[in-house]
Amino acid sequence: MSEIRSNVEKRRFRGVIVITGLSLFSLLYFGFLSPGKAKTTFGFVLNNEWVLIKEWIIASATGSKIFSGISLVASLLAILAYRKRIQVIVPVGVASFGILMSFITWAASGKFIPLTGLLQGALLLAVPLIFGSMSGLICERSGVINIAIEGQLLASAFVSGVVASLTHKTVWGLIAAPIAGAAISFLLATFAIKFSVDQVILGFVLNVLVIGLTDFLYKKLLVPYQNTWNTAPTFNKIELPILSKIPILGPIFFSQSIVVYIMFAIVASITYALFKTKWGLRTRAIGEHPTAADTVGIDVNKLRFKNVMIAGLVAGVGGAYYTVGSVGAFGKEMTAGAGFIALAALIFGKWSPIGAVFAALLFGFADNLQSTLTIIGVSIPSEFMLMVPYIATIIAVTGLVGRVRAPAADGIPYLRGGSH
Amino acid sequence: MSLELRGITKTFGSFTANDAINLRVETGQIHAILGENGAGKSTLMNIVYGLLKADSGEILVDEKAVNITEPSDALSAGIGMVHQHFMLIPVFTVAENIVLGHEKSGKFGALDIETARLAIKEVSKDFGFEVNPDAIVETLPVGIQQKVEIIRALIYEAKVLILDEPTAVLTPQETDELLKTMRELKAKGTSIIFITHKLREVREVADQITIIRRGKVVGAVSPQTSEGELASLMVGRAVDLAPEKVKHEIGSPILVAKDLTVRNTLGAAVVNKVNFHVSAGEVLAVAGVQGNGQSELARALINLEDHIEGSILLDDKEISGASIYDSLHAGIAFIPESRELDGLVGSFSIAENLILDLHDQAPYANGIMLSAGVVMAEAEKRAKEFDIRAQSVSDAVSTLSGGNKQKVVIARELSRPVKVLVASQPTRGLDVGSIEFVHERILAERDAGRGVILFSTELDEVMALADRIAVMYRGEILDIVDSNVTREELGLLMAGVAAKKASA
Amino acid sequence: MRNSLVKFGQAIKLPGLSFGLAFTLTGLIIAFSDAKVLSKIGSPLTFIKSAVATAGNAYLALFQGSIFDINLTKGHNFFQGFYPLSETIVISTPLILTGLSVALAFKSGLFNIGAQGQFIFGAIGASYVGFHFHLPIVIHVIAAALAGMVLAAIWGGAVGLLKAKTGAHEVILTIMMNYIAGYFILWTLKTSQFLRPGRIDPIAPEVNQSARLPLLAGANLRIHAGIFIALAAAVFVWWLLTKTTIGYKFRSVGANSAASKTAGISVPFVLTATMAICGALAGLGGAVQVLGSEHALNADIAGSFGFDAITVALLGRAQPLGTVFAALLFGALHAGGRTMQSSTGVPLDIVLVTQALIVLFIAAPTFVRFVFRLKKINSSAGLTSKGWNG
Amino acid sequence: SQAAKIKLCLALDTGGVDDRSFNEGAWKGAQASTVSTAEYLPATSSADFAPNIKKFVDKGCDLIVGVGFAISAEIVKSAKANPKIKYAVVDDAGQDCDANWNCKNVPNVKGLTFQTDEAAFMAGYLAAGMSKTGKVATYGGAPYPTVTIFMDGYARGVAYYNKQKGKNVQVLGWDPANPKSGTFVGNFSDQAKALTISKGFEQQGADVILPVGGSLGAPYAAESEKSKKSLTIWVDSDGYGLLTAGKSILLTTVVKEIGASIKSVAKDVASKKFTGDKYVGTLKNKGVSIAEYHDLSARVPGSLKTEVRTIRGAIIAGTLKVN
Ligand SMILES: Nc1ncnc2c1ncn2[C@@H]1O[C@H](COP(=O)(O)OP(=O)(O)OP(=O)(O)O)[C@@H](O)[C@H]1O
Ligand SMILES: Nc1ncnc2c1ncn2[C@@H]1O[C@H](COP(=O)(O)OP(=O)(O)OP(=O)(O)O)[C@@H](O)[C@H]1O
Ligand SMILES: [Mg+2]
Ligand SMILES: [Mg+2]
Repeated sequence: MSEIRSNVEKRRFRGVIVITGLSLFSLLYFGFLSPGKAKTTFGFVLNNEWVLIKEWIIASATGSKIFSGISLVASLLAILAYRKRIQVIVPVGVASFGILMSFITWAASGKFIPLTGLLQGALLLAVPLIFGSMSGLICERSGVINIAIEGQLLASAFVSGVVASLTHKTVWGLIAAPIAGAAISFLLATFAIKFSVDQVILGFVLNVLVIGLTDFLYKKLLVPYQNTWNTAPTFNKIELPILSKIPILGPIFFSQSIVVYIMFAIVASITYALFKTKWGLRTRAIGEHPTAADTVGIDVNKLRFKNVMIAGLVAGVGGAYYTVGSVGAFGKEMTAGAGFIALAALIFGKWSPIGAVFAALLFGFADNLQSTLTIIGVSIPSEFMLMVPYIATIIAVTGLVGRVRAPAADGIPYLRGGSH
Repeated sequence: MSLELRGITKTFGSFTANDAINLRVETGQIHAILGENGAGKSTLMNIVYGLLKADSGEILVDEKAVNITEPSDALSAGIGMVHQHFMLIPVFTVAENIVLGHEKSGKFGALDIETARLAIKEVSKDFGFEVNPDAIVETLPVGIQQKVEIIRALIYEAKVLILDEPTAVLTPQETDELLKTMRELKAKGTSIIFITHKLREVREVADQITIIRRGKVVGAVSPQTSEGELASLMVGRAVDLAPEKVKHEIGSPILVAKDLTVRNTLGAAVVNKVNFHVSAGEVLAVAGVQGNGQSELARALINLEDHIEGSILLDDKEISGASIYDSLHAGIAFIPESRELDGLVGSFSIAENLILDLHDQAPYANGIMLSAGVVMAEAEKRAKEFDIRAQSVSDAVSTLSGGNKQKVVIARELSRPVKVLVASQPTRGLDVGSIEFVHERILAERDAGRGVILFSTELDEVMALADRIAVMYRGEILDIVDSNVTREELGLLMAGVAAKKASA
Repeated sequence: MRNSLVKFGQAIKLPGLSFGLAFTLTGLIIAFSDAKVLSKIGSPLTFIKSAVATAGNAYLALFQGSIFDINLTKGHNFFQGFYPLSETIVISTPLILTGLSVALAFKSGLFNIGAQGQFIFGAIGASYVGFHFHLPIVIHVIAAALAGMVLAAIWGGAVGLLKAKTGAHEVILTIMMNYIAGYFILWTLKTSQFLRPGRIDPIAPEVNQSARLPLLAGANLRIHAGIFIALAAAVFVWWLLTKTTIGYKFRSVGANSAASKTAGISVPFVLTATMAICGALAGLGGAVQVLGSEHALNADIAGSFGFDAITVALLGRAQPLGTVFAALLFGALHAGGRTMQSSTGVPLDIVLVTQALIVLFIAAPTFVRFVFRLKKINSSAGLTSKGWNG
Repeated sequence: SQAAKIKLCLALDTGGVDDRSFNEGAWKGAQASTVSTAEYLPATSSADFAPNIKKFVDKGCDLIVGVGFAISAEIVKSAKANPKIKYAVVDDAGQDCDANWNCKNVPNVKGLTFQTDEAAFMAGYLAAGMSKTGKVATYGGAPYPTVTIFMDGYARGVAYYNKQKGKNVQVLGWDPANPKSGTFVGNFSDQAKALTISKGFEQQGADVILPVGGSLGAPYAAESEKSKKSLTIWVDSDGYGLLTAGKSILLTTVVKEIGASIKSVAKDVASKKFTGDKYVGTLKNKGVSIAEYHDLSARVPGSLKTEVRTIRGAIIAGTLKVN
């Protein structure tokens, strides 16, 4: 067929070819060329699940061959699907999975890979990123750029740590955190909406402000009076009855701290609310075409204000994850740039809740896989292993995602009858 | 329902857009408002709709004063409006757009789209529209988008319907349908305010005509008034709308397109294997309703589209696949459809905009240095030659009026050595004076032996300027006809009825 | 004359009020977090007095640490009193360069968060050439700086190229690449080329004398020729943007890339070239830091110069001159902040708060007007960067 | 003799005074010194080192301590220019080196370095003895030599245990033979990630874990106290006094007496006994040590306690080499 293909199709084609190539490579390299008869052990049990899935022990070379084989078959299906112009996402997904597993089987040759633990860790690393990107999502879907996610997370981590320390109650920390997040949001909303300040500048400035303030107060209060101000307790894990005993899924999803459950609830509600409710319809409308929303009687700036505040609450819970949700005591700049990774996840996920969650999980998975591999011992310099999640993100963004389109009115203040 | 405006005044800074305007629309009346660009029609309507706030004056509905400060006030007073620039969310479905602002929720706050879907189907049936409630608005042709706006007003039972230039983007057939719909609505008691520049339509459907000039009501006349009279009332002087076109010899083909196909990012052919040529000294008009591939075809001629197949020969040299820069410098002048988006850099000065294409060539550049002096001097010259009205050529282009902006684009494109001029909707949104100027320039290029390809949705413009007319429908050129074709035939062709003429 | 004075007054009224507001708020934070001040809360008058005194002392120290300190002249010549100013300039030098990097990107419609990583590569390149080779004076400095700039230009240009080729968003790319650069320098410092003989500390050897930038005011003051390089870079960026065809392309694409493309300007070229030059500028910052004041490459060499650069560029409204002034201001706040901490015990971190507030109020003239109930006074519109869609 | 207090000034490394690691340890030691008044200056990048030191010179400090190897060169520079002021530098010998890397002592600079691996060796042996799964682990904040020296000693201690007992206790996260790779958090602040890494080790079966990196290990200690999956070893200064949660699973601490060494330098300066000789903290001079077993004392078998003590003696005596 000499038919010309579009850009999207070209990228898809490139993707399919690359996947096929990788499948072949992994079949040859991991499957056939790697010497040795070592075995790889996959573990599935973390706690005392109902069914204790037996460890799966397989000769590494055989395992790699099987997984690469699966991936090769899937790649070929993808080529077929591509030629028939049907969706290639499923076979490509299966193929990627196969290549990944083939690689892991090879890399962990002679070692033990706790698969469930790998996934559980990935989720935990992604938790603050997911909260952060949900905050960004709500703001940006309503047309307000939110670069202040880092500030929201940090401020609420600080406040929740302090409040929990002073009250000796995790619950109060969890309640105070969203209020702190909303306080940052209030600044964001007021300056962005009421005073039409450029939102990119604003976001950056708020981050600097929060970092400066928390560092300052940390030194002035939390360090000298550590025993009263910075000894936040943490939530106990809640093992959901029955559910937590489901093999594999149980330990990952149903044996977590309350903050993680709140996250599940928030992601589910945002996804539902954004696409299925009146609020969501209006929110998307004011992010795309505020004037049009205005003409049907929607108060654009009021809704934007409200949404930015909601976003602050969401990020606030994420901030609480740092202190009462996992670590306890507040640490200086403990969010360590998570707000920016969350922002990247949001863009990477094309401003959709599910996309952002997947992007955050991908990041968490790459990060945890990286440390798991160093734990079982690989001979790659540790600095390069530490780069893995960032490189993975770049590859994903350049290879798979490509051009993204933000909500059309994102970042543009709405002034009725104004110049735009 | 009747609507009355009393003494509406609106100023923007020192500029008075509406000056004590009085207007009365009776129940079940179609009330046309005529006026030049910038006369203040949209401003007045936006005030009625609550999008702008009048400085003074009052609005009465059924003889009772109402306070309209928000669109929602207008909506609840029974006023609906179809805006000049559509007010639809491009990424929403038709149904979602209709529901927006009037949402009803079910269990768990779930949005009720189904009711809207049914309502859309019902209204569509009543008025003979073909609108799929689940289509994404941005994928729909403009004509359908407009129907969506009308359907919205109908579903929410507007008693007074404001239509701001609804026919600008429609085919003659679609226009006829709209006029029919308006009459039906009128029969059901709906009052309609109808804004248009097309005098024929007004005379056909209006019960009453109000003419606005520079923010003031300058006349209230009956539809029996002649077109010439209406035009001179609008402009304040006698207008000659048809440009002078001298007959002359047409040269040999200078640009030839063979099997030209353009695909969008999804791979669909939006221009499908078209063949045409334009000769030196000839105006080839490409007519068609917006959304039928003319925009893409125009852009493809300078390789501005990403996926082009087939061949474009300029003076027998293949330029298909060349860079945009090379295409332009091979001798094509290009006036893009949107001067704001694609034609001009708004924050740049007039002088800077005039060298967007030539900034790295002598005499504007000396090595990598810009020759500021030359740039200014040349800009002054162009401003004079093309009658660009501004305080200074250092003014930001964004401060110019539409007509002057377009002159900047034209001045720039015609200051290269040019063999072919590709002009895409060159008079869209311009006022009468500017249109005259643009038409004259286009004909001057033709007379100077250049080939001109004019893309236009305006039948009058096409008929007035073209030597030959190619009609596009759904990405294909249905036919290329002589300029002596009748309006009706052209209209039918544009609507996709392939009336192969014997002469072709 | 009178008229122009009034005009001048009008022009600086808003910025002046913004600064005043920022410093007042910071002063309140300083005073209210001071235990001594708080202990006097019982009697309002002494409370206010001691609050004012505390904040006042802090600000006095800030001044003494950033501009001039009479105490330093004791036993030395008068000149020595300008040691703080020298420090201000030493810190401002890399800030100017990284700030220009971010500002230039803004002008081309790009958001360069990657100055940090670019700075790192500039420092690596300059350090390596600086200690590894033995070259004649002057030539050595130039070679080292060029090496840094080239490395950083490649690192930065890659972002532009990737964006042009794949459409990936530069914000994501630069964020990720900063982390990668941060780990890369750690690794580099452990390679045998960069380790000092017999040592395992991640510090590179000091660059040779021939590769160092000359000191400008004797051995006692650290101010070095890097400031001239930074100022020259600012002039270069101004010249590039306003006087050359390349800068014209940058600005044009930055202001309206669709129109630029339609007029035949190659947007991929502009993206790549802009990011490469941005990289070179930030890289020059890293090189100057190594060759001018640090001499030895270490893992913390970049500090937060690349991130502060963003606020610097925003405050400078992405104009070269504005960026220079903003960098000097930030440098002064940082240098002064050290003195403030050492002589009054107010943590240095408060400087970040001041910086944030200044940028915020400068960017929000309407807010400042609102606070001071001003009607309308002339103010140029704040910088507007672009949203994600460019 | 009650002399006037000397002025002790700390020029810190980046990371801040409250890094729960060497900056904090140094500052605590300085504050605890009874012969001096102490103050510090933080640094946000290496660019702050020189001006901070200069500030102290101008203020008339009697003893200026640079914390961290990175600041050493600036300390030496300042010391050469101000021969009357006394200097010390933590984690570096503080020598003056020429272009050919010939180094010589500077009379007014005291280098404070620590054979941390000696103490870590003991901890490694102990860990191996306590492990039921035959797997122990260690990880660091970032791959710096001051971090990896802990990991080195620990791993060698385990190896020594294996040799002595003919066992095969594995060390996860670090291999002294392959120092390029290993498990690291990547920074000293991301505690959530450190927690995930600790759990990863537990999943591999490790039941004694040594996190090297300030407070990075705190959340893990708290979590492990609940899950009872592993014991932890703290670093720098005795974790028993620092941890709010996790004391019950704290096996011991690899103590590095930065604070004490600074205190003693201050004392030397006050009593005019300062010399520029290098100080190397060892088991012998108690510059490094392992802390008590605290709550776990009862669980550590008497024989193991004795063996660890014997090892200490052997290292001090020089009969047992740790590297
Ligand atoms: N927000 C505004 N600020 C300043 N001037 C405005 C604004 N909106 C409209 N104007 C000016 O008011 C005048 C009337 O504009 P309006 O849009 O009502 O004209 P119109 O009659 O609808 O023209 P057209 O036929 O082009 O639609 C124009 O000159 C326009 O420039
Ligand atoms: N919001 C506004 N603020 C200030 N001036 C405006 C505004 N809107 C329009 N104008 C000014 O009003 C004049 C006419 O604007 P208008 O938009 O009606 O132009 P036009 O002739 O209809 O052209 P087009 O719609 O094609 O751009 C211009 O000089 C423009 O600068
Ligand atoms: Mg109008
Ligand atoms: Mg108009």
